[in-house]
Amino acid sequence: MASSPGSNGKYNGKVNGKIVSLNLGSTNPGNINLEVEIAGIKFKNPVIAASGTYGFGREFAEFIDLGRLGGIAVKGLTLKPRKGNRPPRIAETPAGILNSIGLQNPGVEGFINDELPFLRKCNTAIIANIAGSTVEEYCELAEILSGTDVDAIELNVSCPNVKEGCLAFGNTVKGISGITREVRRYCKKPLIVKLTPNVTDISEIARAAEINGADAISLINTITGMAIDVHKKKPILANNFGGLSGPAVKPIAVKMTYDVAQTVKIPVIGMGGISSGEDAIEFILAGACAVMVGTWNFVYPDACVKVLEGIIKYLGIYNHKSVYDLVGKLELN
Amino acid sequence: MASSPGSNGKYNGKVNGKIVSLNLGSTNPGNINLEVEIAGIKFKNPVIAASGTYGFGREFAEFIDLGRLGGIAVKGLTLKPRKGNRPPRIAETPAGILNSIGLQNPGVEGFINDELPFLRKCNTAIIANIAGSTVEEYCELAEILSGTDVDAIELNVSCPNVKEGCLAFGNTVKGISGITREVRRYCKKPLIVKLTPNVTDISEIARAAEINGADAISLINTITGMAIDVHKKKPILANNFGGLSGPAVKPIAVKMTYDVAQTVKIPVIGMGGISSGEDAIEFILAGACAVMVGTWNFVYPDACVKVLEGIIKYLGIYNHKSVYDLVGKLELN
Amino acid sequence: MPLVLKEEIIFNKELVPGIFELAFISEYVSQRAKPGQFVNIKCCDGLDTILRRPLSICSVNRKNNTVIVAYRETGKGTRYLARKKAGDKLDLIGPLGNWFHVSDEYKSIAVVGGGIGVFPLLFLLQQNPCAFKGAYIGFESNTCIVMEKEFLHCSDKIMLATNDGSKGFKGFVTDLLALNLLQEGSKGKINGEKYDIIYACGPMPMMKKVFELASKMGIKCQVSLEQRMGCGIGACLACACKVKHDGDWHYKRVCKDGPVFWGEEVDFDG
Amino acid sequence: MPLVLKEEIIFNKELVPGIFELAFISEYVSQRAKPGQFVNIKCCDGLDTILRRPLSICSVNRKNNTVIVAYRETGKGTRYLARKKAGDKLDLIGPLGNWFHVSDEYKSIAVVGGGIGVFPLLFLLQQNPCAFKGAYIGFESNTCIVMEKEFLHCSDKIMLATNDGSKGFKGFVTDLLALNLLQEGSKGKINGEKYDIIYACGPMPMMKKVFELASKMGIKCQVSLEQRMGCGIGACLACACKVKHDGDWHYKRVCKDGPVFWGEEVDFDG
Ligand SMILES: Cc1cc2nc3c(=O)[nH]c(=O)nc-3n(C[C@H](O)[C@H](O)[C@H](O)COP(=O)(O)OP(=O)(O)OC[C@H]3O[C@@H](n4cnc5c(N)ncnc54)[C@H](O)[C@@H]3O)c2cc1C
Ligand SMILES: Cc1cc2nc3c(=O)[nH]c(=O)nc-3n(C[C@H](O)[C@H](O)[C@H](O)COP(=O)(O)OP(=O)(O)OC[C@H]3O[C@@H](n4cnc5c(N)ncnc54)[C@H](O)[C@@H]3O)c2cc1C
Ligand SMILES: Cc1cc2nc3c(=O)[nH]c(=O)nc-3n(C[C@H](O)[C@H](O)[C@H](O)COP(=O)(O)O)c2cc1C
Ligand SMILES: Cc1cc2nc3c(=O)[nH]c(=O)nc-3n(C[C@H](O)[C@H](O)[C@H](O)COP(=O)(O)O)c2cc1C
Ligand code: FES
Ligand code: FES
Repeated sequence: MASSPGSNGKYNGKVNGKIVSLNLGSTNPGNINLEVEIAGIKFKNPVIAASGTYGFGREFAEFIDLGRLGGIAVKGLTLKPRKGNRPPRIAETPAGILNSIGLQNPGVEGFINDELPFLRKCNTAIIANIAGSTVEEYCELAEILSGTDVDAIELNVSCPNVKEGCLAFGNTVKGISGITREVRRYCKKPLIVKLTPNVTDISEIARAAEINGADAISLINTITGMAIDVHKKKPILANNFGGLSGPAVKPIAVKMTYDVAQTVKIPVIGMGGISSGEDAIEFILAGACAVMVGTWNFVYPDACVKVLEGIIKYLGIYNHKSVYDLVGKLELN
Repeated sequence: MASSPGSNGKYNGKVNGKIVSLNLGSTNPGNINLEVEIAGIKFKNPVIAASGTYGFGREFAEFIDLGRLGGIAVKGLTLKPRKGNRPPRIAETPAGILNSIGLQNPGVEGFINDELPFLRKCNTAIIANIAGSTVEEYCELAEILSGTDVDAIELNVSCPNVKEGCLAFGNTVKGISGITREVRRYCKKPLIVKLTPNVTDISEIARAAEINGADAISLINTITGMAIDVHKKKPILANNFGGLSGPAVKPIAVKMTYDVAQTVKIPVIGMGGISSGEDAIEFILAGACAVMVGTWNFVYPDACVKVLEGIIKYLGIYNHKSVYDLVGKLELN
Repeated sequence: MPLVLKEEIIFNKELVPGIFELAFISEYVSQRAKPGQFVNIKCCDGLDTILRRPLSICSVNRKNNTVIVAYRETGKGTRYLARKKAGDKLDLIGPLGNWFHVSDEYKSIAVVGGGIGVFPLLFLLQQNPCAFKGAYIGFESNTCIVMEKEFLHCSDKIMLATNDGSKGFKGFVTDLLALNLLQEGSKGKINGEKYDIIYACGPMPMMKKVFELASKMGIKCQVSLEQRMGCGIGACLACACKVKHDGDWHYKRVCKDGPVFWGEEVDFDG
Repeated sequence: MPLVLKEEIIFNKELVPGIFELAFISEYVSQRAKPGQFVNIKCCDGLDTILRRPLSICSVNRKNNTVIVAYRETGKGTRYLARKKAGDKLDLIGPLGNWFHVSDEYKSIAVVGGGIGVFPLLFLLQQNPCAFKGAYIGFESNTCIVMEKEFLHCSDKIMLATNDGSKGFKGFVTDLLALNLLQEGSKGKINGEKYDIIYACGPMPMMKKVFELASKMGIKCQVSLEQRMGCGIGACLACACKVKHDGDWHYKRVCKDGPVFWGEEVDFDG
């Protein structure tokens, strides 16, 4: 609990009920190594914006310097542009939200032409999140994106909001094995497979992804849910069902991250309900070497930076020199 | 939206943003039929205390007249008394709680001798919730309880908090089929099978329970989760993992209730995060003919009564004459 | 860079049952806000409501940096808001969204507002220097009328309708508008009310009607839409609204491409 | 029937950094509370914290129905509590739990409290009419000492320890206790301090030590335990504590069977 030398800011607060006061840089105090490596890509720090919650970064660039982020996972891309679902597309639930955006996106070509050049200038890792209705579509997307300078490809095999649904690929060992194996053949970039929590045993799904060529696992995507307007006697979402995210899901996400990290050897990126540095540390202790922040970006557009600052503060307080000092360092009772 | 005749209380509030004022009995206005029938048992109203959150009723009898409840599902019973897990056994999470009580209970004989006589005097339906480590144990429990005057038996095939775990029975079609079929042979009481949400496809599990002899389905039990004390670098629960319940899970529970109600013909009892009459109505619209209230009893010991009053108010406002006017009456968009 | 602001509340008062007027000091917002824009408010700390609530900017005083919003207590978020007191801090982002199109060419404008839809229109009238400003405002009944004085103050003519006829014209504000516009159309310029543009805000059916009337009369028309929002800044695509586009249609974002749209763009039945 | 109470706060003030004293009016609680009992407080409306927080009753005035609790701002719940002001309502259930055993046979009692553990002991001293009352209270340092005056007022002898020696005895309060008890034990009745019972509340290792000392001296000992709670009324079995029972052990409920236990029952390492 010593203060971290080399820092220039100041932290007055409580740790475990005790008041501590220490100096700490508002950004990264010199001697803490925030870098994490996932599938050969170096992320300058472990905080990545979660797919679908950050668009293509532009809107957030008005609030923060995107260069401070470890990376950005862009909105899920499909081969052709998609219009998305009918509104309302969002509903607030206890400590969470349901969404049914329905993968509205400009299509992979639109992304490459209109969005990627801007993103590339931002000095942060870019992860292309892809979704399709057939294995072939996924392969084509991976192939096209392998020809660009995105840093990695994230396979969204778990989007619950589209009828022709990619969910089917994500919730069986067979489905995940097949799609990972096929996409791997076309994907020349590091391949992150993003898992759905809507399964009985997420470890076996993660292992199947690993065996079939995933370079990393990210989890969790949203949990299927529904909210009803009791006065209209109809679901709030025009799509009837949606995906639950936000703080409400955090304990579920932490448990699944732990289970998956116990199972696979490849790096794990954890997410689900993160809204502070301490939340992020939970995932890191559970075995994630990086985290993604989703819903909380809607509440505070500078959420990713705040989470990063919280991580740095924590590392400083406990005198850790690197994120890896914490990865998987949870002690069970 | 007419006021409900025969009532003697008064309701001033908003429906859909409009201010309405109507008279309404604080209990049941005469002409609304609150009774629901599940597997031949008549519940005087659709609000039942959820297993494990109400003990054996005694403590709540200090706060409310238990006779106002539709029923009480008692703490999960095992053949032998169980000591339960090490504390801490509870952790607060965003809009929810994790618990790992570990089925501490006096054993089925202790229940029959020391608790049931009290409960029987309370003028409410009594549901015995049972859990075991083997199919034989479940069968024996069902047989013993069939010789008592409990009103129904609820099969807890989904408790995530015990190592020798009954979870294994609840998360596969094969497991649920086998246990339901066997227990059915010994169970002379209406048999409610309580489902775990920790599965890929809850409908197929529900159908398997129905085919194999369940008289009703209740859902959801808790969702597996974990919360970490980042300062101690340990899980908060001594048992490391626990079951998530409370408002946070409501959208997940409503969706699953809907899915199951769409699938089975037997009655469905919905639960998960209910804290108000309107929450209960969500489940009823989704297809449940009764609801259970769990975690919220901890926050307000009169929660069940408040939920019931909320249901009555709602029925009054919309001029419904019976709970069945609403069961499954959700219109999809 | 726009910021997440914490601004001080000056007052927060109930105008009529369930409708509140809230003033806060914000140099940032007051110096930038244009009529039609909104602020996005975190109504309570913590997790009890997590999403921000969008409220239109109703009035701005650039000299003393006060900003006014007005809102109906609808649900959890606005209920929290209603509890706030002078001196409390307001956690908000804004000004957000686009704004009403104004132009020197518009010599005569009308605003048509229904219920809580009147608020952004007040700001528009206050800021607009054009020659003639007509205000059509409709409420459910006498007891719901708010800001009438303010509208009087900044318009050249005010026409008021209540659904139950308890004050002003009895019926929908669109009926009142229709009466006036059509009268004019058939019998020539009666009241001197010939509008170059009509701005509308209120329930969807109302705005549809206004647009239809305006089209018929060859008057330009802008409407301000509502939709449930996630981020409020254009990133999440939650706030979709259907707009026509090259014979086809697509979804635009109410929060960033709107909330103000040209009537002819909008698919009012979408 | 015990009720969910909404009681009015009289004051809520910070005694030393991070430690607050809160007074509320409650006829129900004040007329029933016994030393050792607690109240269970919903620290905020809504969902930001859902479980109630247990706080020991620190003092009661039966004439004017005021009840005092004192607490350390630890996490989310107590942070909300710390923000409450005079006039605000407190949503609470209580008095809950069992109470310290008192008896005419106890002519001389001692209380041993560490940190926030001192609060229920103050109530005990205030209510207890016995001949001699000794108070051993320990804090981390001078800057954390609270309620010293109150303890002075209702005890016959007060012994204060701070870990850093910034005031009173330097060291743990248990060391101070040991010094006194053992001294007495070897050299006979020195200060007139011979206790019939010792009541302890504070960190588990402290209470263990107190019990060991008391046992050695043949003095009865009660301890007040803490555990994370669900319901606070005995129904959920969350608040388990290990107690010895017929050579075996089982879990009792801190909220209902406790929070006060006889020292010999408790498995201090469980
Ligand atoms: C651009 C814009 C400007 C607005 N300006 C005003 C204004 O000036 N005055 C005013 O009274 N209202 C205005 N509204 C509507 C206002 O945002 C909602 O009434 C408010 O969000 C309701 O929140 P709640 O928590 O009270 O209700 P709840 O029903 O509990 O809210 C639940 C969720 O639904 C959303 N929601 C509910 N109703 C609406 C709605 N009509 N539009 C968008 N989201 C909604 C909420 O934001 C929240 O996310 C505006 C809406 C938009 C989109
Ligand atoms: C019978 C009893 C009497 C108590 N009396 C006092 C008192 O008089 N003054 C005082 O300052 N504190 C007292 N405590 C401890 C107090 O309840 C906790 O400090 C408080 O619950 C912390 O809540 P939080 O939200 O601030 O902390 P958080 O850590 O955010 O709380 C998270 C969860 O853990 C629980 N929790 C955390 N610490 C404790 C703890 N030590 N004991 C029980 N539950 C805990 C909380 O209730 C909550 O459910 C007492 C505890 C018990 C069991
Ligand atoms: C509005 C919204 C849109 C999303 N779109 C995508 C998407 O396109 N692709 C994807 O893989 N995940 C998508 N997600 C899931 C998030 O990336 C993330 O997995 C999930 O929200 C959990 O994290 P959170 O609780 O921090 O939001 C979306 C989530 C939200 C809320
Ligand atoms: C402390 C606790 C103990 C529980 N014990 C049992 C149990 O013994 N048997 C059972 O079937 N369900 C048990 N449950 C699950 C509840 O009955 C219910 O399914 C779940 O909590 C969801 O409802 P809720 O969100 O209203 O609490 C328990 C839940 C809690 C919180
Ligand atoms: S609310 Fe997120 S894009 Fe409009
Ligand atoms: S907290 Fe529920 S039994 Fe003690």
